[in-house]
Amino acid sequence: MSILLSSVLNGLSFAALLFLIAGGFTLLYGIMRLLNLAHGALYLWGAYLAAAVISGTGNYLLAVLVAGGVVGIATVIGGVGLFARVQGNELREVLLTIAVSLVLADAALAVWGGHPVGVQAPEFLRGAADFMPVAFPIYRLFLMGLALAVGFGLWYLIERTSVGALLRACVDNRAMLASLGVNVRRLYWFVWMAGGFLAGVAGLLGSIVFGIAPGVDVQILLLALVVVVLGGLGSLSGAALGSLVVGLSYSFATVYAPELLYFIIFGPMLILLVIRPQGLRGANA
Amino acid sequence: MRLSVTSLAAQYGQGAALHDVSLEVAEGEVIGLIGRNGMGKTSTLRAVMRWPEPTVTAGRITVDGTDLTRGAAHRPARIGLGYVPQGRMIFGSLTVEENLSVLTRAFGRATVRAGLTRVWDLFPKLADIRNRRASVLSGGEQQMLAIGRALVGQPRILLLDEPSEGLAPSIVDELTGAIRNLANDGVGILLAEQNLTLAVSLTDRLLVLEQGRVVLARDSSGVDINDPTLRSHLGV
Amino acid sequence: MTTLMPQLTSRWTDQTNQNRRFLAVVITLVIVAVAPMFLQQFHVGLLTRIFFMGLLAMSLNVLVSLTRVLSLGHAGLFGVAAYVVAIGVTRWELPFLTAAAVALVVTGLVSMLFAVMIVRAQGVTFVMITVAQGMLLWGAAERWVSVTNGNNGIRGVRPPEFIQTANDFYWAAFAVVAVSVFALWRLHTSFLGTRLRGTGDSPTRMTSLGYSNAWHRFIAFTIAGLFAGVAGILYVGYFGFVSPTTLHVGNSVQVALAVILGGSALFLGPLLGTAVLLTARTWVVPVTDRWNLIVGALMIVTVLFLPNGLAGAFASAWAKLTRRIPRLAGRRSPDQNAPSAPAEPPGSSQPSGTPERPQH
Amino acid sequence: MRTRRWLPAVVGVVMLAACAGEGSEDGGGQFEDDDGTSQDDQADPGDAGEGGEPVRVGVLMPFSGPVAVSGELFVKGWELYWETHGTSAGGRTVEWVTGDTQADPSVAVEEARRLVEQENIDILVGPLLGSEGLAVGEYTESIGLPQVYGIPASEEFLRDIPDTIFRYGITHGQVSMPFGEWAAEQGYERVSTICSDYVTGWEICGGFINTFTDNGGEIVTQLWPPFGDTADLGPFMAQLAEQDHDAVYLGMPVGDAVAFFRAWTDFGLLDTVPVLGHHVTSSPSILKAMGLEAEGMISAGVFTGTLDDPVVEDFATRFEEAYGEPSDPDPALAWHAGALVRHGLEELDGDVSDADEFIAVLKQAEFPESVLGPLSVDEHGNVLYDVHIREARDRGDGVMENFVIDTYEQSGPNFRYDYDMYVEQPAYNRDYQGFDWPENCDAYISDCPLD
Repeated sequence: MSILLSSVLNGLSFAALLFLIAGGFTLLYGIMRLLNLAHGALYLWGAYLAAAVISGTGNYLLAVLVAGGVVGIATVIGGVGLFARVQGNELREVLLTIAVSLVLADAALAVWGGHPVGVQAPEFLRGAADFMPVAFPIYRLFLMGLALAVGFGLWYLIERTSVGALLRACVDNRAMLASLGVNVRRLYWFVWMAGGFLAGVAGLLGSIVFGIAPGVDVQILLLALVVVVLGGLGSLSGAALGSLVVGLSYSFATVYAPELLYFIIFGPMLILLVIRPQGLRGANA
Repeated sequence: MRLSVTSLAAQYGQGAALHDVSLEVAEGEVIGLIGRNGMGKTSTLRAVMRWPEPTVTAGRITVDGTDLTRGAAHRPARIGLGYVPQGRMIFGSLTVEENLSVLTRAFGRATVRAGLTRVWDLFPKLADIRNRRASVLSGGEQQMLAIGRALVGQPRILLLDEPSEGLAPSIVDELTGAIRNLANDGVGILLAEQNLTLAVSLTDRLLVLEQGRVVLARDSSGVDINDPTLRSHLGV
Repeated sequence: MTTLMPQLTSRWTDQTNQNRRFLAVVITLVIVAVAPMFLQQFHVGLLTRIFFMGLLAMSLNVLVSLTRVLSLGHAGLFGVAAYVVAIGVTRWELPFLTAAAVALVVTGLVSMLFAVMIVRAQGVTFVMITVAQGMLLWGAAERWVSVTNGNNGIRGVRPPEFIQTANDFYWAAFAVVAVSVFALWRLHTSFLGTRLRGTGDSPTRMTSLGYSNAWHRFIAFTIAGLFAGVAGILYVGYFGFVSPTTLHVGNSVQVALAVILGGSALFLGPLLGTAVLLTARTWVVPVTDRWNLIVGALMIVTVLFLPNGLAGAFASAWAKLTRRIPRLAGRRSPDQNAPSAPAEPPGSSQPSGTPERPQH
Repeated sequence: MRTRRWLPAVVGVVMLAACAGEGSEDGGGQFEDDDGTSQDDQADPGDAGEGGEPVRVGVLMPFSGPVAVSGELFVKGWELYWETHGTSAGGRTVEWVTGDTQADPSVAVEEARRLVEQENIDILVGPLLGSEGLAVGEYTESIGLPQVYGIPASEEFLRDIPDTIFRYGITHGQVSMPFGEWAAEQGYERVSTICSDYVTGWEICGGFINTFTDNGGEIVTQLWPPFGDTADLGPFMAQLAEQDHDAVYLGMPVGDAVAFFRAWTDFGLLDTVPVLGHHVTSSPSILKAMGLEAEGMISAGVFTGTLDDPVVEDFATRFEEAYGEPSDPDPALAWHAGALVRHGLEELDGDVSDADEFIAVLKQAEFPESVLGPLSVDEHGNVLYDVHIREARDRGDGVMENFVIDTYEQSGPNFRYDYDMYVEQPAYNRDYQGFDWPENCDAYISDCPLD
């Protein structure tokens, strides 16, 4: 019984982390229609920056600001400087993001070295929650709460605010929106910034669970891709659903079908994509 | 305020769309741009509105001497041009009101509030369905919304691309009335239209586009809609 | 992007030009065939690798340039062939060529299976399905230890008896790749190639003409997989072993980079891209550890500024040169590699007159 | 599209020009060091003119990709060795050139070929991973190049190793088998294992289980998280928390070990049972990433900078002075590779033309005092090591190090088992972990714990 409960909890907390990791990715795809394959590299840089700030100052808030801010600004620069030039050409966009991720990952290796780095949660989130029937880390509970908050926040931003209306209008028809007098470029800066910020902060959040090592970027990218593609590209609720599917199936497979772990992430995704290319929550393409 | 287009040439990718288009629209004037499909009406309007395509390869677009040929895509609207595109292109995932209020960031709260009042006055029907998603509106309602949206920024010149397309005659009449009212209010109008009768009845002056060139220019008052040259240009 | 128009322009039907082109091909073939006699062993090996990795890139380009989709799982099919040969030779003790035949059949079947999965997919979804396919194959190579020997891979694969030296292998690889490239060329210029291009460029038009896009995508994917299999057989023959990294998505990415670097629009562009990448690597790696950074930067430049890749850049540079010095070009034109008239810059064969509708 | 006509020619010409351009150079003559430091600076001026062509050594390691740090550490140790001892050996100057495997076996082979054919190396040192080693070994054997391979190697090498390789490193089982016996003798009866689900993890776990169960220990459960840094370890922690065991045996390398320890701490399991580790889970850089909670982790390994041995102390001090980080097994292995190359050259008076001879010399070499402790070679060419059981502690300045608490002297890859019978068993894999082998004492050559 307790193994069942802990499987559910683990699945949910992993799902929460996946959702947080995929947030920036799905935002950029949802608004910009950009399949950002450099997402993992942005995550990696966020993770390293945050770890450096934490080991230097111990200030987690500062780490969030630095990781999110630097990665966000870098994303804006990259977005405006590079992607604006190939926007609309899917193939070139994809290749450009791959190229950027190669550069970023190798630069990270050059700058930060290849030693593994461990990041601890802030003091008040360390250790296990003793009020639970099973041992469960406080940090993972925090992740679940945070994922709910971020999910709700993004939903509110997009569906209920004027910025959100602008973003939705931009998705509907960006040329039309510009013809009405809206500075779409500035809107893009905002989206780049937000997507980069989320990726950078995800680096901090994820590294507390996974640690940081070269190569994490590719694995994070694959996880984000699976989650987002399962759910339906660009759909926030899809990303949430995709996270839940991957998180729970991974958690249960670990316990009940461990020999399938290598296939548990990509197998279902493949089957789903074949049956329903638009993902669980995606609109018909 | 006067919009001047001089010897405009533009292309989609490698394919030329406009070769030599010149026209002028001033406040209070209604200019008709007529021609068959694919002759460059929509391309002209898009080029003026600085759409990503077609790309302008030659010529100048100015408003009162301000060059609009290059620069950011939102400048024409900020300077006072309103655009009602072919096919309406309303934002389907936004409500009716959001379709209008989305321009708050571009024009400021006060302007948009005034704009809203004006749109509700012009199209009372829209006021009743202001919280409905735009994607579920009827064709006529969508067209009203598209015109209303273009008016929010208080444009001095309005570019209309086939507003009557696909609409029932009664609704066309309603729209024609609205457009006439706008013209009477002093808004300059550039109307791209295939419907010759409608164009003649609305406009002061007609320009005929063929293969991306202006081939004929006449005052509407003198136009006989059965004129064989005109009809041959329009393919009717 | 430029495509090689299969309906040859009237100039191409010109007999002299045909002959010149034939001569150019023959001379190139002869030069490449005798090359190992004058090269160091390392360069013979390098060229051999360029042959089969270039063939892999060209097989991927069937998808990129014709059906306009990018596969990031292509190294998976390449790896399947390599694994089947390795298992055939080391476990079942088949002769290499028999194992190679089996490998082609298996790769073909796997390609068809995968092709069925992608027929409906577009753009990003297509990319993702191929990623998943590649990752599953990689997972199988890692985890199905009783068959694949897991992470250690399978070693001890000997090429057939008649291949004794590196030069022998070079010639064998050259022959196989030349035949494959010729076959791919025939595909590109055939009516089938035109139809495949149609599914990429204007699927709706294909449908209205009564062709099935799904069927053509299936064919394109299968053909691409088969030629990847040929490359995989050469790979395992050359290296003598195969391990899971061979079919990892990272490897697929490298292949895609070669295609784009060389230029997918020109038939031999991917081969050129592979040649540049593999050669540059042997120069760069001794100097710096930052090879990936350099490749990435190179790719960024290519994607941003050279839409037709290096081959395209060479083409337009050549066009400029010949335009500027027409007489020089004229003098050299009887020779094999100088056109008598300026070459058209890439991009000039865009279908004209049909304005694309802006994206909504 | 006239451009097509010249394209085959251009491709061909580019390919040939690319090669020919380099072909005219003789790789050997104009060698400049690849690591940014000039060879001349490193060569002891007194030895420089000591006659003959220099001996060229290829150091083949990953310098890019996920395991680049191991390659960098290795080169640091290698350079430090020659800086310390001078670059002359057996009457010849030693030069080296590096090759980057990118952790990909086929790239490793290609780089080996480049080093041989372009850089004219006489000896190859490396590479890192088991899969790379197996692939490169095929090649070096085919051309008769001596290869000195020292990184913890696949057990597959015990069963099939080319004659041209001197494998001076350990196998994972060589370290984990003594540890299994030690754990049982310490009174651990019920242990759960968690090892990465690939060849390294299988071998780390297999060795431990083989001897631990021989000595009456019981494996409660075996968990196999996928190898890779983003596997969620939460469900595994939940399962470990459920078990009634008195220790957890950890065999997840480097970054995965850090993630394990983070999860282990966060799930509140730190104070429940001890974690027993392996050297891949407990080098100082990993301990640093794990944080102070890793204090007290017991692990088995052959190198630790804290060993009470003047040679090791000397190396550890030099390394830390030179690079500002605690010494690590990778540079120690590189340092010893240097010592081996020097030994071979001196024994053969600098003549390395015969690979078999060179390897034979190394296989006879005894190092009573090496940076890796006293080393001897058994009749199968495997190096016997002192295997240490160590405990992780703060060494006093905030740096975590491993301190030896027990030692198994001169232990080989077959530990107490009969060599032939041991290698008749499959290499450890997920299905074969040595649970039921051996059934009786026939397979033991000493101290059989079975009745």
